[in-house]
Amino acid sequence: MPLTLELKNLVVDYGIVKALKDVSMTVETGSIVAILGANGAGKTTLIKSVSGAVKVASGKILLDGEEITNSEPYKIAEKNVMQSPEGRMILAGLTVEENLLVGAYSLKSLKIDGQTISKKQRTNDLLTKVFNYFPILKERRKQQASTLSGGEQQMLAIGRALMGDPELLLLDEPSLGLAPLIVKDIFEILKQIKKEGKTILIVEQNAYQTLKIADYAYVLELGKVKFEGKAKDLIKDEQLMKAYLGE
Amino acid sequence: MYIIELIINSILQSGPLALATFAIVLIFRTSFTTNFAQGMIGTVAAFITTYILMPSPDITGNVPSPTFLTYLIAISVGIIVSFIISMLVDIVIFRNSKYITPVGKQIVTMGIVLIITGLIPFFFGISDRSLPRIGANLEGTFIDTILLSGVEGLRDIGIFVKYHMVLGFLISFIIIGTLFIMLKYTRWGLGVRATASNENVASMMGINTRFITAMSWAIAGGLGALAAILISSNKGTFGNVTVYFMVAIQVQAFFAAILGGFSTFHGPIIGIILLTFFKNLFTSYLNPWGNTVLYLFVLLIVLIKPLGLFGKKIAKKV
Amino acid sequence: MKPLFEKMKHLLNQFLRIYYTKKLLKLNKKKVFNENEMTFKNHQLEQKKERLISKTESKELSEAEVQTKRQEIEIRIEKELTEAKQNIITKSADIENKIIKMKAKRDNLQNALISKIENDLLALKEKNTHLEKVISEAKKTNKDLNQADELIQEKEEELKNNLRKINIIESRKNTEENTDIHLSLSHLTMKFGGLKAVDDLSFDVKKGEIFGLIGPNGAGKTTVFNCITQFYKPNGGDIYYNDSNNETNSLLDFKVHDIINLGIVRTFQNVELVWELSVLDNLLVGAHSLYSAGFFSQLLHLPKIRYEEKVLKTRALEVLKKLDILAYKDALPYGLPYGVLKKIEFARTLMTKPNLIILDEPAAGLNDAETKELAQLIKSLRDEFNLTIFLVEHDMGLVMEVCDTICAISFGKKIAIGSPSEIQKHPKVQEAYLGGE
Amino acid sequence: MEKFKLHFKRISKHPFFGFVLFGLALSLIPIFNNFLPVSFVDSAAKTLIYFIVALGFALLIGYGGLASLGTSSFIAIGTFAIYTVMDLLNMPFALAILIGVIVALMVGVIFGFVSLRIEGMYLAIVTLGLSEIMIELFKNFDKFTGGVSGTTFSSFRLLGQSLSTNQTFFIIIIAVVIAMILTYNLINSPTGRALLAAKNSDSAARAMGISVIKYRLIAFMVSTVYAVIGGMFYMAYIKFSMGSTWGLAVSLNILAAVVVGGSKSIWGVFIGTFIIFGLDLMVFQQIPFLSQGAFANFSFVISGVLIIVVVMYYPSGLIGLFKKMTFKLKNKLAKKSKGERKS
Repeated sequence: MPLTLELKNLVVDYGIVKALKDVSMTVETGSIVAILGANGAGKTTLIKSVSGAVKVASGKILLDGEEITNSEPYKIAEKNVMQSPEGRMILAGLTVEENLLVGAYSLKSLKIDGQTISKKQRTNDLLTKVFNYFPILKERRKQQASTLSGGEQQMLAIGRALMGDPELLLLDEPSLGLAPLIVKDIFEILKQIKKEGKTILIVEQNAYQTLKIADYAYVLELGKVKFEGKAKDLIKDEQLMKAYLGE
Repeated sequence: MYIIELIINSILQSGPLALATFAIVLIFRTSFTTNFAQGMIGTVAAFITTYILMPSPDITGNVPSPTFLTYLIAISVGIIVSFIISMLVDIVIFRNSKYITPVGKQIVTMGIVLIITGLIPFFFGISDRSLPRIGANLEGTFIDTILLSGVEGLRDIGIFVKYHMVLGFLISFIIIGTLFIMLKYTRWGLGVRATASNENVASMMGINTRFITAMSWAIAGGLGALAAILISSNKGTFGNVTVYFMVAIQVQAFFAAILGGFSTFHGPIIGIILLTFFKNLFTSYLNPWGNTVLYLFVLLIVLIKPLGLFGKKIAKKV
Repeated sequence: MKPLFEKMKHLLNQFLRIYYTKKLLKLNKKKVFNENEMTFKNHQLEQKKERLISKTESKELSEAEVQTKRQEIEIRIEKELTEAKQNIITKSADIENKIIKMKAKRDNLQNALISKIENDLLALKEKNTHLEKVISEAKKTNKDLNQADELIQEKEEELKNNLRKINIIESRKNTEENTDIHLSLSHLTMKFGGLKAVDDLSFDVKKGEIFGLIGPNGAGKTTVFNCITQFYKPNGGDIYYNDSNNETNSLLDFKVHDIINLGIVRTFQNVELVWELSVLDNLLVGAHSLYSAGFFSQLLHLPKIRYEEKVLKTRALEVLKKLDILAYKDALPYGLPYGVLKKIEFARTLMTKPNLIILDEPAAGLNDAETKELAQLIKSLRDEFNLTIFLVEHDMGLVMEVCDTICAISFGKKIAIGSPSEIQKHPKVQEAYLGGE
Repeated sequence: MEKFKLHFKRISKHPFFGFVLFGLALSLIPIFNNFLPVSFVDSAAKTLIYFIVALGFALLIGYGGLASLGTSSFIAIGTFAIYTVMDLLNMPFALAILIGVIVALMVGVIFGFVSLRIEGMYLAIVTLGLSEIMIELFKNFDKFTGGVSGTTFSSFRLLGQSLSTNQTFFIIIIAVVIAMILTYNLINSPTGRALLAAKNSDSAARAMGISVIKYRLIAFMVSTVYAVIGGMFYMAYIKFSMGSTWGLAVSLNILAAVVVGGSKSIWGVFIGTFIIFGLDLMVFQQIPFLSQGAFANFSFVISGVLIIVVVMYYPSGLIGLFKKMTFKLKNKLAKKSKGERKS
């Protein structure tokens, strides 16, 4: 079942810096929501607080009305929320295939129409799916993940998140360090994932391309929501351009 | 011939030591610290085992052979107690201290060494205790026949090995083999390796890293216990279980881990085999400088290869 | 046998050359210390004068007597000051002499190195003409054969590599000749496993300018930064630097902790201060390389270390005052406002009177007002201390405002370099940032 | 008189004033001891000797952020060095110090350099190995160490004079005061700051021109020299040393003393040494029930528990806790007096 995510008055404190100051937002089921903003705006902190990797000082995070604020990251992952973290963070000592299997760690067997699909079956299906999306990973499946190039590592990180069969996919800068052509491919894949009825929360620097596939977007500045609105409207906004390139 | 005998005996001898080494690496990889209490927790297990086997120490030095079943029970109880103690260290101490550094963790394990040192005489008395050799009561069983024929076969070609050493090696070999297979092919193993590589990402991917870490401590405790029991029973002399008998073993295990490199699981195991071989070689020719030369030799290697013989450098961003 | 001997000799020369260079840098540091000493003496005697005058004023004397006493004191102080100055000047002259001697020693080796480089250059060039010939011949004769294609590719690859080597050597010469260049990156390459974080990057930073390095996240900016400060040893290319004596050094010859002796200091993205020490002591950590008192002097608290502490404390107070954070001098940094922490880190870099300051995202975590203040501060410090500033930054507002030259990179490669307005209009930069069509 | 008062006030503010006063107070122990039924001088002397060792160790762990398990080996080197030089070779004390320090520095450099080059955490492992080697060597070089049965020291001579127990005690007090002063100098010098900087952030320290390994090695060397000198005074006072007593437990107790008291404060280290060694020697060891049999190592348990509790909850040691408490108390009193004035 697809998930709705709600953030209410989120505050995150990093000791000396306040990374998020009273942020509220809603991510509707089956939509792509983009979070834009310059560096240091708190985008990554926001996504990390949803996945439980960062502890929230005050405020609430609700997943389908159920509070998940400050839950353990693995418990959030078990609720079908998967993340592709910033900077790829591939597991260096493991092979490509093992990295993907780590993504499938919390999968459980599934009952559909009285038929049980075993965990193994699901893992294999998802593996085929991910290899379909990213054929290069299939070629390199036995290779050490650290020997991959930057773009391949990014694909691995996204593929790994997809291996958890997420209903809510959290993507932190998926286009980071990727050649434009590959970025295009990745955004195509995101569209497909959305078609399957899944929800995506995406943090990006690559504003235009993101807004083109997103339904709704928030722009953060110094830990606060500066604008929000439909992606279609924002794409024409000149202020956005300024935010990125300075006066 | 002599050198072959030395090699074979060194490999046999390094079996139980490999258990201790593996335990150290397991904890280093999942908790990024070195557990100095490993040996002491193992010592507790050895004491418990002797206590179950012989409630009162035999002063004459005649160690009565227990039955196979009592031996098995005694060992199991010892291992389980160590398993629990070690797990509690992680759950009770490390999980409840927020800003603990790797050196802080080291210091805590040193504190545990002190506590156990103080408590052992309280529970087990002040005199040294003894563990009989394992396998002394296997006579007539299937394993016994195979082992005996093996040992005798080697003797026939002029290589002398000891029966109980072979048994100790086999037990260690089976356990380490199982652990390697588990690490490579089971869900738990994947969890451990993912946690060892990057704990944050592992937990994001749905791995309960706290459970993995606690289990690693527990398993390390159990391995240390088995190592202590096997090593003391291999000695076979009266009073082979003393408060500090595992310290030297632990030093060997640590140096093996440094020699092989902490970044892999197999490196330290090869390290302990090499170390045992050279230790036997040096101590028979260079006494009393044997150990000194050996450890200086390891340091020299580490000076040239700081990450150990099999260590891999993982470039990280500042 | 002979080439091996040559190689050994070259290595030995290399080692000695670096050793002497490091000694030279240490002597330079002493010069910096002497400058501080001067300020300290002034400051100390000023205080003494005031003390003496207030003492005479407290005594009940007539106006005229006070006046004469005052003059006496002034003359005395003046005398002491000239004495101190003379003292310091002799010391500086002494250092200057040592520098000249050390330089003579080093230059012999330097010349050997340069002649070797020249030889290498010639050999490379010769090889290239040869390669070109081979390639063109292969192209002519074996047009259709696959094998020849491979050969050509292989040779062309070699040619490219050689050209790069030639470029690197020539950029060294270029840096030597153009003393207005402060820092020159030449074909810098850095790989992490399969990941090319910096890919064949070259640019020059001129003396006295504020140079900005920009690029989207993951473009390799921080890696460039870490290569300059030697936290990473690059896989290829070289980095040249003209120090305050206009001597060209390859930064790759130095270790991380030697870099500050060349006059290069950096800041950190997440403010890395020593939280257990007061602000003033943190500044003294920044001045660590200026101390010359040995271990026993410190252990026994001998006059030498006491004097050095006094001199550098005066310097620290001066810097704190300049940055308007003198009020925090005895506070522990933990818990101070973020803007103040950034300033403390800035102040720490100024302790050694550096020539080049490298700032790693100075505006990260600052609000608009603080960022504006920072921009002013960077400019004024550049003018006042005659600095070159190299900064890596995400806040485009700040970059556009303060920088004279900006280099934009993406995937570790240079995509544009120029003035702020040029960069702003550059289509490739817009694409990299906004991901336009 | 007024002038004298002012002068005294200035002197009393000097950091060394406390140390000297402390030394004077300690020298009263032998005098008061005449009125007591049991002698505390021996216990006090031992505690003070361990205090010297602990001061060196505090620099290593509090400022360098490094742990070592070789402390007891270096104490042992000290005891045997003084025995060899003064008893066997009949040479003066100064030479014993020189030789002991040189031996310690040589051993320390080899083991310290290699382990610190890899990572700070390795120091504990490598020094544990060192202590194992040393115990074996002490056993085998019975000419200098007395082998398994240990060796006795005939008499401690200074400037050709043989000193009595009480005289030796005063010498130890002087050594303690000097050690405190030197430690104070060092932790307030560029070296102390460089160590803290490296402990806080390795990369920031290196960017400031601090050679991290150099300073860590210095900290380790200082701790070894303090241990060796402590060992010499141990031999001078106790007059007996046996290789096998200098094992892991002693090193761990020194560590406990420093960690428990507060590794960044000289007074903290003293409090720690007093709790771990002083109380045990002066109180527990005097009670037969606690000093024999199953309870003989009873104090180890206390040390161990204290280490864990302090690491978990009071990272700055008991001295930090005291400071916090007095601070709170002062605040409370201040508030109270304010309140009174208001009413």
